[in-house]
Amino acid sequence: MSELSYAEAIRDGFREAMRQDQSVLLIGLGIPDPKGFFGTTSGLREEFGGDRVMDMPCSENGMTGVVLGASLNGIRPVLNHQRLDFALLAMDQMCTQAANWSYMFGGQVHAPVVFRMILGRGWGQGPQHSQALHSWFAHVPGLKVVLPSCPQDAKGLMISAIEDPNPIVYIDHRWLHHVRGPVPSGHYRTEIGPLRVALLGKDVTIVAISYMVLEALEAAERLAAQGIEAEVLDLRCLRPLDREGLLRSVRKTGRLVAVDQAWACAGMSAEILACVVEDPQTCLKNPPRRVTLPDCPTPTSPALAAEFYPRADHIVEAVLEMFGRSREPGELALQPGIEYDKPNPAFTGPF
Amino acid sequence: MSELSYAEAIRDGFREAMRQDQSVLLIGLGIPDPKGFFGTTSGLREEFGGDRVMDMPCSENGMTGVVLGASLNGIRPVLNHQRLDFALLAMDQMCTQAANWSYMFGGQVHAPVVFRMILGRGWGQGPQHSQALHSWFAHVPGLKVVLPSCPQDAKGLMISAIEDPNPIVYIDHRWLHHVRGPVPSGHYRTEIGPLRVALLGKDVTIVAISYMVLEALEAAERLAAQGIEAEVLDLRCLRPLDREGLLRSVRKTGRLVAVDQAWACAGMSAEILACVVEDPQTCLKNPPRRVTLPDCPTPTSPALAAEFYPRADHIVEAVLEMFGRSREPGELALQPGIEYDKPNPAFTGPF
Amino acid sequence: MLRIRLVEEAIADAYPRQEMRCPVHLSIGQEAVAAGTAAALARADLAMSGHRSHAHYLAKGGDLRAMIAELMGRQDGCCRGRGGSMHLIDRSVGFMGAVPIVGSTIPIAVGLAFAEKLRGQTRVTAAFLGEAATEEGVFHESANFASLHRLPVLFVCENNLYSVYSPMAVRQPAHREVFEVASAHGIPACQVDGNDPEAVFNQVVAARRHVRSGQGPFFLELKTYRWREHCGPGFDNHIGYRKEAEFLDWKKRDPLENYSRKLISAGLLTEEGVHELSEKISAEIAEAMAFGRKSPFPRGLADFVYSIQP
Amino acid sequence: MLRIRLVEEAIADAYPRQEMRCPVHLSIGQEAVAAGTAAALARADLAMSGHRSHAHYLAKGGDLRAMIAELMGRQDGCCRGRGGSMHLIDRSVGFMGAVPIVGSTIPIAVGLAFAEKLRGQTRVTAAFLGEAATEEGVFHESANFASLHRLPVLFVCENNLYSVYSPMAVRQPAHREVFEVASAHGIPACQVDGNDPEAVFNQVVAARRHVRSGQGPFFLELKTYRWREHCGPGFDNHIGYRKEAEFLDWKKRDPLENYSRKLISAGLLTEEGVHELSEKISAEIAEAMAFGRKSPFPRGLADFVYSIQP
Ligand SMILES: Cc1ncc(C[n+]2csc(CCOP(=O)(O)OP(=O)(O)O)c2C)c(N)n1
Ligand SMILES: Cc1ncc(C[n+]2csc(CCOP(=O)(O)OP(=O)(O)O)c2C)c(N)n1
Ligand SMILES: [Mg+2]
Ligand SMILES: [Mg+2]
Repeated sequence: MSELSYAEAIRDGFREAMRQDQSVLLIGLGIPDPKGFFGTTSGLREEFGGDRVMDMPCSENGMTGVVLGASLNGIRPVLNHQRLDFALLAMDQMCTQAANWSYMFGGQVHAPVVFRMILGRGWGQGPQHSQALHSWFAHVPGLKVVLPSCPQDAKGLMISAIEDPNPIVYIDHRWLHHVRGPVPSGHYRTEIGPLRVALLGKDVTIVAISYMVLEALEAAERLAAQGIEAEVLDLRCLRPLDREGLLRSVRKTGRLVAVDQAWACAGMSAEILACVVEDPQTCLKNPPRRVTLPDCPTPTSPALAAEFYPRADHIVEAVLEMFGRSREPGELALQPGIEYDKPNPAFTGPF
Repeated sequence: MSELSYAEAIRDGFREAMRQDQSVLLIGLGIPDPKGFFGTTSGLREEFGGDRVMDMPCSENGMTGVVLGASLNGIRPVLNHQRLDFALLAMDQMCTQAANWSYMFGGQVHAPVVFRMILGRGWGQGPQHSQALHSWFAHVPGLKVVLPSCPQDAKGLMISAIEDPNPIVYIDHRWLHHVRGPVPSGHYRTEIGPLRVALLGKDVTIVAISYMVLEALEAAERLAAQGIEAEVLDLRCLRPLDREGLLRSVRKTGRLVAVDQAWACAGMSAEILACVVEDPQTCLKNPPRRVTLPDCPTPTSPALAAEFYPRADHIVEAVLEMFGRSREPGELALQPGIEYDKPNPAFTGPF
Repeated sequence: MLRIRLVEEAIADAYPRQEMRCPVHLSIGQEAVAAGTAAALARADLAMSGHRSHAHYLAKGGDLRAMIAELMGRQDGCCRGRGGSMHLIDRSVGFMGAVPIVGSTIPIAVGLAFAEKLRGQTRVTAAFLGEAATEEGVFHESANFASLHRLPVLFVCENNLYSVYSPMAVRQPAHREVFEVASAHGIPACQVDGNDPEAVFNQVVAARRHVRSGQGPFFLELKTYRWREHCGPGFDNHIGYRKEAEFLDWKKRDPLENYSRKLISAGLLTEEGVHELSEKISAEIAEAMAFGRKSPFPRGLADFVYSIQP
Repeated sequence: MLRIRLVEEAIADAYPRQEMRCPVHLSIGQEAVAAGTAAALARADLAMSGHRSHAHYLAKGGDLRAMIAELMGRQDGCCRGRGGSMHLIDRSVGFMGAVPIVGSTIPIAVGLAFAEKLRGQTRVTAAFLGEAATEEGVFHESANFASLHRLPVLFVCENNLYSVYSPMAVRQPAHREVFEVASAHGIPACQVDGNDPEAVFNQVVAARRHVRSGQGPFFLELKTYRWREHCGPGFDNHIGYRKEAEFLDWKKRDPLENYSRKLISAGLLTEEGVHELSEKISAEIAEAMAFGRKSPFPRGLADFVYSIQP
C-alpha cells in the first residue's frame, strides 16, 4: 500500500494490466506525449515500447472502430480521449457497434475494449470541453460504465476494465487527478458493479458520482457538526447498477439525495431516484432530492462557472431542508478568495 | 378538419411550413424517393422543386453540420433520417454544436434547424435499426425534443418545430405512420412544451411517449372495464418537460405509471418518476411503476421481438398490481395469431 | 456465382411467405464481385461486410443453413436469431461479421488487420463496402489509418451506382472516380469490371499479393449493378428512380450467364454440367430451407448482452 | 501581422496574471496565413475557425476589445463571457464563429456557403482549419458535399506540422500531401508557403476568384509553424516532442520580420514606420486590456440557452 495520486493510480493500473497481458494496448491522441496525458501514462512508453503505447490520427470515430476490430482479434485496447466531448464523434462505434456485438452475434464474439474519457471542468473549458454525459452510456445495455472517485478504485477499476471481456466506458474526472490516497501495490481488481460505501451514517443517504463524492464527504462532515449522520455512497459503477446496495442504504436512512455533476433531466440522478421509489419495500421519510447542474451548457466565464457547479454547500442545504432546518443566510454564496474554476490550488492553466 | 394518416399529416406539416416560408428546406437520404419516405414527403418535390426537397450524400455528421451552418445563414432546414440510429453518427453536430450555439455565443446566433428521425421497430429491424434513444436528446439543454403520437400533433408539432428558432429533435415512430385521425387543414401550430391529456381519469396517471400512447389508451380501456379510470398523458414533448402538467395529474390520481418503449436506466421514464417524487406537494398512494423495454438490445427474431416490446398487457398488469388485484393467468402471454412484429396488418415487409 | 444467384432467388421466392421477417438486401446481378474476390482469398483470410452481405458470406464459405435459419430468426441461425439478414457471421471461415450501419464495419475490419499486424500474423482482411460507404467520413479515417500503418487490408468497393434510390449524381461529384479518393490516401487503387469474375479474381490476386507482402492496403472499385429493389425480393424499375433501359443494359452483362457461356465455349463446362450443378445447389437450398424451418425459435431474450468468458 | 503578433504576445504576457482563465491557443509564427488570407477576402465574406482562431478573428476585422474581454470572461466579451478564447465571433465583420472540437466548424462553414448558394448570394466563406482536422471524417464529408454542389467555400488549411505534441508522422501517411487528399474530392487545391504573406495573398485572390465565379470550392494548404506551446503562453521545445533546431529553422522564416525587411528594402516602409505602428498597436492593446478589465462579469447563468426571437 502506498500513497499515490489518482493520476498515478491510473498509470499503475495500466502498468499492471500491461505487464500481465502482452495484448494490452494503450492508444489515443497524445498518449505518449511528454506531459503523459495528465501524468496518467508517464513512463509507459519507455517500459512497453511504441507499439503498445501509441499515438493516433485525429479520427475518433474511425479509431474507435479500429480498436473494436482489434479487440475482436486478440488485442485488448484502451482508447483514451482527453475530453469526453471528443468521444461524441464515436457514438455509433461505441453504442451501436461495440455495445451490440456480443448480443447480436449470439454471444460468439467478445469485445474487450476500454473507452477511457476524461471529464473536463473549470478554467474556461466551457461548453465543449466539459460535457458530463456519462448518463448516456449508462442508458445503453451492452456497455459497462465506471467512474472511480478515489485512487484505489481508479487503479482497481482500470485493471478490471481492461481484463473484462466487454466494452467498458471508464471516465476519470480532471479534478480528481491530483487527489492522493492509499493504493495497494501490484495487481488487484476492483469488481465492476458494487457501489462503495464511502461513509457510514444513519440519517440520510447521499449517493454521489465521480468527483462529487468528495463534495458529498465534505457535506457529510458539515452535517455531522449539526448532528446529522449522512451515509455517503460512491456510485462508482453506473452500469451494471448496484440497486441492492442503494436500497440497503436508503431502507436504513429513509432519506435520499442524489448528487451528480451532470444535467438532471433523464440523467443518472433521475435513475437513482426512480430505482429507489419504485421499490415497494423502501419507504422515504421525505421526498428525495437531486443536486445537479443547472439546466444550461457550461459557461466559460469563471464568474458564471463558479455558480454553475454544485458544491458541498448545495448538498448540505438539501439535507437540512429535509430535516426542516433552514439554511444559514448566505450559505450558498461564493466565498471570496476561493477560486472555483481550478482543479487544485497549484493549477495555473492553461488546460 | 379532415381524416389523415400520421404520415400524411407530417407531409401536410411540411407543405404548410414550406408554403409559408421560402427558406424552409427538406433534405435527407432519399427524401425525394419514389416511395416518399414512408409517404411523408410524397409530392413535395413536385410542388417545391428539387432545390427545396433534396437528396444528399451518405454523410450524416457532415450533413448535420451543413444544415446547422445553413440555419445560421437564413435557411430553415429539416434534416431527415430514415432511422434514429443513423443520427448517432452526428451526435457532435447535434449536441455539442447545434444545442450550444445560441448559448455559447451569448445569444447572438439562432439555429432554426429540425433533426427529424424515424424510430424503427419490428420486422427484424434488430439491434441497429430500432434504438429508441430519445432520452439522450432529452438530457441536453439547448435542444427541444418532440415525439407526436397522433396525426394532429404530428402536423402541428412539425410546423412549430420548423418555425422555432432553436434546434429541434422531432421523432416519429414507424408504427404510427398508418394511424389515422382528424387533422385541421391549413396552417396551425401545436405548442412545443405542454403535454396532451389523451384521456381523463381519476384513479391512476399513465404517462406515455410516442407509440406507447396507443398502448396506454388500450390499457385504459381494459382497466375501465374493471372499474379503474386511468388518465393517459401523452408526453409529446420531452424537452422542455411539462412538469406542471405531470404533477397536476398525479396530484389528482395519486398513482403513476410511466410507459416508454425505450430502456429504463437513466431514461425518460426515470425522469418522469423522479420529477414527480421530488415534488413535496405530491403524495403517491403506491410506489410508481415503469413499463419499459427489457435491458437488452433489440433481438431480430420475431419470436424474441414479440417478447421484447411492452404492450397494453404490461400496463394493465402494472396498474392492477397497484390496486392489489392480481393479473389473470396468462395475461402477459402472447396471443396466437397476432403478429407482434408488424406495424399494421397490411404490412408485408421488407422495411 | 451460381450458388449465390440461386440462393438469393430462393430467398426472393420464399420471402412473401413471411417466414423471413427481416429486411433483406439481395446481391442478384453482383455475384461476380463476391465470387471473384473470395476465390482469390485464402480460407484463413478475414472478411467483413455491410447490409448487403449474403453473397460475401456465402462466397467466403459461410454456412448456408445457418444463414437461412438466421433469416428465419431461428436458434440455429448464424447469430442464434439475434441478428437477421443484416448481421451475418461465420467465424469458422473468417467471415467476421456484417452490420447495416453504412460504413461502420470499415474501421472494424481495419482493426482486425491492425491486430494481425500487431501480432505478426499474415492473414489479409477484406472489407466489403458499397460506394455510398465512401461518403461516410469513417471510410476516410479508416483509409488514412490503414495507409499510415500499412495494414494488411483489402478494400473491396462494390459500385452499383445507387444508394437505395439515390444515384451517384446527387451524392458524389461527377468529375472524379471513387477509387481516386482512396488513392489520395496513399493507397494503391484501381477500377475493375465487377461483372467479370475473372477480372475480379485476377485483380484481387494481385492486390492480395501486395497486401500480404507488407506494402499496406489496396483499394478495388468494382463496377456492377443491382437487379432487384434495394431492399426486399421484388423489382422496382417501374417506380422511376432508374431507367428500365439502364437495367436491361446491365442485364446483358449478367456475370453468371456471360461467364458460363465463356466457359462452355472454351469447353471447360457443358450445359448439362451447369444444369447438374443447379440441381445440386437447389437441393442444398431446399435442405437449408427445411433446416431453417425445423430449427426452433430462440429463447432467452437477455442472453449474450454481456460476455462472461474472460 | 504585426497587430496579431503584438496581441498574441500581450496575451502571453498577461496570461500568468490569471485574469484570462481559459485555454488559449496562440498563433505566433503563423500570422501570415491569417493576414494574407483576410486581406484577399471582402469584408462581407464569411469565415469560421477552430480552437486557434485569434489571428483569423483579428485579421477578418474582429473587435479586439470584445476578444480580450471574452478571454477575461466579461460581459462585454464577444460571446458575453459564455465562450472564452475557443469560441470567438464577430458577425459584423463576417467572422461567424469558432469552436474547439477539431473539424466541427468545417461542415458548418460549408453550410453557410450552401445557404449563400441557395439564396443566390455571392459571398465567399473561408473555413480555417488545422492539418489535423483533415484527419476527421467530417472534413471529407464536407469536402465531398462542397464539391458536389460547387459551393462557394475556400478551405484554408494551416499545416503547422503538429497536432498538440503529435507530429505528422504518427497521423498521416508520408507518401502523400494534405492538399492532394482535397483534390481527390474534385476540388482544386494547392500548397503555398504559409509564412509568405504575399504568396498567401496572391493565391487567395486567385482562389477566391475561382470560388466566386461559381466553379466551386478551393483548398489551400499553407505550410507554417507554431512557435509557442500548443495551448498556453509558454514555449515547450524543451519537453522533447520537437527539436529546438527545427524551431530555430522556422524562426528564421519569421513572416513578420522577413516581410517587414522586404518592405523596408523596397522602400515601402521604414524602421520608424514599423516602430510607430507598434506603438499605436500597443496603445490599442493596452486600451483593450483596460476595457476588458473594466467590463463587469456576466450574470444570468441560464440566459441564451434558447433563442426566443422567431
Ligand atoms: C449510416 C447509415 N445511413 C443510412 C443508412 C440507410 N441505408 C441502408 S443501405 C443504404 C445504401 C447504401 O448504399 P451502398 O453503400 O452503395 O450499398 P448498396 O446498397 O448499393 O449495396 C443506405 C443509405 C444506413 N443503413 N446507415
Ligand atoms: C475532436 C477533437 N479531438 C481532439 C481534440 C484535442 N485537440 C485540441 S487542438 C488539437 C490539435 C489539432 O491540430 P491541428 O488541427 O493541426 O491544429 P493546430 O493546433 O496545429 O493549430 C487537438 C487534437 C479536440 N479538440 N477535438
Ligand atoms: Mg451502391
Ligand atoms: Mg497543426
